[in-house]
Amino acid sequence: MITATVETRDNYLTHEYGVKSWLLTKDHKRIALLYLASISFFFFLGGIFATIIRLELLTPPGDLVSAQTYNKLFSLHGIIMVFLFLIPSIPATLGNFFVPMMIGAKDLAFPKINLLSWYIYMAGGACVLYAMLEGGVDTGWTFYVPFSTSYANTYVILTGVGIFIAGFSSILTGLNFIVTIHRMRAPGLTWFRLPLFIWSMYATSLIQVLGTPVVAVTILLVAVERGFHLGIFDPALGGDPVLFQHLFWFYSHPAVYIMVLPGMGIISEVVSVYSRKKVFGYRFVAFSSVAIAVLGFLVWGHHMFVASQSVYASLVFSFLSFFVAVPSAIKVFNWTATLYKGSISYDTPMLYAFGFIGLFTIGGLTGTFLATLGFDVHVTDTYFVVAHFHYIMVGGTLMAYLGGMHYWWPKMTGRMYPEGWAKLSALVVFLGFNLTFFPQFILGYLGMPRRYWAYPEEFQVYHVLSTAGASVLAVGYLIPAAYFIWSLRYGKIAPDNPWNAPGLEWQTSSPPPPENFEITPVVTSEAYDYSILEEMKVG
Amino acid sequence: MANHSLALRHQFDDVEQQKDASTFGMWIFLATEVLFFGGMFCCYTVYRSRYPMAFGNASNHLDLILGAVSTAILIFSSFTMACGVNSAATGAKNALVGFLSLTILFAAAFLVIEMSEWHMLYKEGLMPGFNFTYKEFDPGHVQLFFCMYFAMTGLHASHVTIGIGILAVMAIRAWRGAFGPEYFTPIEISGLYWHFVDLVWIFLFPLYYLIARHLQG
Amino acid sequence: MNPQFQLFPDQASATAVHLDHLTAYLLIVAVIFSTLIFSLIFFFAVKYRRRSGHERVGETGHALPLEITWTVIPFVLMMVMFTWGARIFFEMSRPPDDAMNIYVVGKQWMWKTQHLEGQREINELHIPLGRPVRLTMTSEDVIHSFYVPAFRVKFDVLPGKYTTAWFNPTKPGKYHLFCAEYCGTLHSGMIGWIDVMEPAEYERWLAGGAGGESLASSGQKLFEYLACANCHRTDKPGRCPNLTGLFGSKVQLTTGETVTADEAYVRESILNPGAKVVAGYQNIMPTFQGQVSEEDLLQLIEYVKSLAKQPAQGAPTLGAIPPRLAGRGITRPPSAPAQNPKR
Amino acid sequence: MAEHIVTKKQYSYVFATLLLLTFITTTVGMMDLGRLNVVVALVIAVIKALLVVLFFMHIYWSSKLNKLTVVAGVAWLALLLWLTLTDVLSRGWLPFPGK
Repeated sequence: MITATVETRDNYLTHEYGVKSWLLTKDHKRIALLYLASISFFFFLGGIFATIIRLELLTPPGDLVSAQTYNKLFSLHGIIMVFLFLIPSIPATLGNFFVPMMIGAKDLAFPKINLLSWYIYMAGGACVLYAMLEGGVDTGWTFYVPFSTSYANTYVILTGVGIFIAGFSSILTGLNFIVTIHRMRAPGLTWFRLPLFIWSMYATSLIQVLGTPVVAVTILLVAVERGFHLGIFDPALGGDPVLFQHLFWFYSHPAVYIMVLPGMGIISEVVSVYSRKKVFGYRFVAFSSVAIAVLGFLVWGHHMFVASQSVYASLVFSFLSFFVAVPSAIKVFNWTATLYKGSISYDTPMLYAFGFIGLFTIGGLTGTFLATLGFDVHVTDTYFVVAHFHYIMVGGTLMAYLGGMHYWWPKMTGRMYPEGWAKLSALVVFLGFNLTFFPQFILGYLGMPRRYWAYPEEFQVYHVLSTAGASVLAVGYLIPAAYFIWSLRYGKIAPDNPWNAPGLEWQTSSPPPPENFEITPVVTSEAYDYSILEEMKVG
Repeated sequence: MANHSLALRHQFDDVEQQKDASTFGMWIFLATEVLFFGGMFCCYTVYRSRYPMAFGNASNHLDLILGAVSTAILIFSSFTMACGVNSAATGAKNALVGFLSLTILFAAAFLVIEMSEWHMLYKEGLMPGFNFTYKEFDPGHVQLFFCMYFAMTGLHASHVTIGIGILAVMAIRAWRGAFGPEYFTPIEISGLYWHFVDLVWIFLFPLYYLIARHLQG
Repeated sequence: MNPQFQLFPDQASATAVHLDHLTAYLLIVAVIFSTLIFSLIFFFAVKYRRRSGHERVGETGHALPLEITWTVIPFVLMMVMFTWGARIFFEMSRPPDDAMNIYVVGKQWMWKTQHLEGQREINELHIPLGRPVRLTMTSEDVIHSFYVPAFRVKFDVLPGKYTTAWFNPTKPGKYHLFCAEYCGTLHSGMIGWIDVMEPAEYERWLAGGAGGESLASSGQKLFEYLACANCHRTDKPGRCPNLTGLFGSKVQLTTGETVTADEAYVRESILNPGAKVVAGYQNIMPTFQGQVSEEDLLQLIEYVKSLAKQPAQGAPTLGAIPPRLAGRGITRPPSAPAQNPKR
Repeated sequence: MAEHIVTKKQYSYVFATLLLLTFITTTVGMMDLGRLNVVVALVIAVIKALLVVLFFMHIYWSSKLNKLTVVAGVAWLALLLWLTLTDVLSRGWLPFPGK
């Protein structure tokens, strides 16, 4: 093993200094950190909006903020969290950093485009921020017409342009990953030797590349319709608002998988490493990612069962929706089976993985509820849906993201995070999350519609629970933010392979050198082969 | 990059890998573009299937001959572009510059014709949002036809304009001798983009000018 | 009626009972699966916890039978969900033939309901117990959604078209009516009540309210006021089709197509007369877009409907509802040309 | 993989065919063939598109991966159209009036 200390080795952080060296960098690792800083900003911004929303909902009447302000808050919460946090979250940070490293490449295929995509993202984010400062937007993140085109009096076009621009950042990231995974793999690294994180990133990229343009053009049409008073979707002039919903959900349903598939990839890595076992049913898990990406495009109409879609179409979409549940179920079962006879340690990433599997199971099962035609009629557009997608996106994606951050933090920064605090925060996040969102399932079944600023009194009990949970959850997110920053300076120096993991990213120094590997690695075994590590130690 | 003919960027192992990656990347981008236009094609299809008569009446306000001529011009430009790629591959520098310039010329001619048609429609009161005075048959859905017409041809025209920019840069680089038989990937990729622009028009032409003409109410 | 704490919503329609059975099935499946997963994870995590750093791990398998099992069993259970859910959805989508009609117009931010007898309510709807109610709904501006949790009924209310929903109330009481599709600033204020009354009480309410004349006769007044009768003559062939017996029948168009004369067709023919011209007639009718409001349209439609029934019944009545007390309302003049609701 | 160089002569055959097809489709567009108008126009457009993609864009000589990318783009567009039309065209397929 290499014995030199971190300080003496050239790494990507110390290779160059100065603002310019960051803003003009073409190094995927540095770009990943640029993304990390920007999405963290948007996450906390969206989080502040969520906090105000929860405080408003503590009491039935609308007493904290005005109705208009409340509508802007939930719209911006949705827009920022979906388009500026969740969609870029794992792909643009951890994916950007580790896709090349895990396949033994020096960089992504198109480093300049990678940097460009960050600038595009920032431009999109700036548009949304500017619209927010000017007065915000109150259409909800779904921009349903004709409200968004003809009735809203807020900054719809500017926000739409922001999302349109940010969409291209997402497309370029996906494009870069697909080419990189196809063309840049290390010698010997065949498709079925790839880590499952790579498979999931590949599937995610497919959706980004093939889905995003449709929502981009849809939002463009909304902006044009609003700007020039056309009637593309507005029925008052001859258009059809349901067509907008089709186009919107063609992307925005698969977008859910853009958010959760990378999380699934992280969980596959983490579950394997901390039980020191190969992922059970590797091929099933790998193919299930691709299956989710493809099938995910066939089910969007389950958002429209009561939107005056034809009964026949609803029937087809409901039927197809159950097919996408199958690969998700396969993943959950295979992760569970991986634990069997493993050597399980309870490091923080593993705690997050346990949390993910549990919460994703609940989120997934309630997802099949929502695909069930009759049931959906009652709960669609209620808090049941709110709870369901927060279980997937916060309980799923965000838990995985935090798990992945802890797992790879030593590699990214060369420092360890404080294990005790990390375990505590994992627990706080898990408890806070459930307290926040579980009551919302009941609220939804009771009939509490979503996007309500004020509500009848009988719903208050659950809202109080939810707000209490949200405050716990907020603490749970602030703790890691604090200790991650703390660890940059005071954390223990991380060894190259603190978890004894077999992935290629762990076979180089922490933090990695600018070109990732001093010599291009040659792969001779399948992923998650722990016997190799044993031999290396002995030898 | 000191040596243009062997401009190998650090992340690649060899020129072949770099070239493959670039072409593949362009194809993925074009797949994205298909879906980008696809959203609008979807709108068109839905409305055309619902309001065939309105679309028929509206379609007769477009100038079929102008449409056919601009189609032919774009095909011309596609042809000269293809010849440009061939010249690049065979190292014929002057021919490459010539073909690229011709392509740009045809592209500009296409835009001129298109803009004159737009202007005509504007004067006839058939431009929703600016001047729409049509009152005859089913105005709401005729309006829809022209909304989609301007949206789709507009998006296409913006692609043509971007294409002219790209080709101009390529022509200048070619003139300075940046390309040769070993290295002309940028030309090839720009060619793919340009053919795609032609491809979109190959569908826009029949959809707007041809398939509804016979329907009149 | 308004308990401070509920675990389960009121169950006040036949569909609600059916849906709650499905919910029970879904919950059982969910509980079994999540319990299975959670207990396995917990059990494995404890049993196979790491005891030393150099532990040998057990065989890594890849067992095809296992994979097939946990693919097939959930799939079968989900197909049950699908079929069951589809059956209830069919039930929700098909109003019984004897349902009483109520018209609903949503606008920012209120619900306007109209009974055939002429009663008009805002954010309220009185209905008799035990009679299926069919709602024909439209919106004056943006998309709303008519949602009564106690009936488990919800359907979007769209501008420019008619959607329908129905329910059969089985318990008297007052139930919340919500707007479930975000519709702007006071979306959360678009709340109303459905008042399910004993039939006799409902009759009293119908008789006592300031309802006015029936919807169909308001429609007839409007029909005359707008001079529709000049062309759509009933006494002799006019320049436009005779509307007697039209509603519900098949209409041959100039294009050769055949359409059913339903609410949507009548609506379109008033607002956009040129779109579907009846065979044998010229496209000469002017549009009434901007001159009639959504409520006016519903009255006109109801009048056209009543013409369809006229030969048989002689008056626009509906099923078992007794004749209304005549002349208790004020004649409503046709509304002024509706203003364009757009900014 | 050696680069396949397509000659200008080959290109000009494709070019001539494209022009011919444009002429045919325009001529047919001026006639009234009923439903056949749509069929003819779209079939010709697809043929023209195939010519451009296969020869001008070299897909005929390209790797499987590039071919797959083209197919994916078209397939996803087909998905979008197919499932949207499933809603638009299916009113009345099941016995629910107006739904």
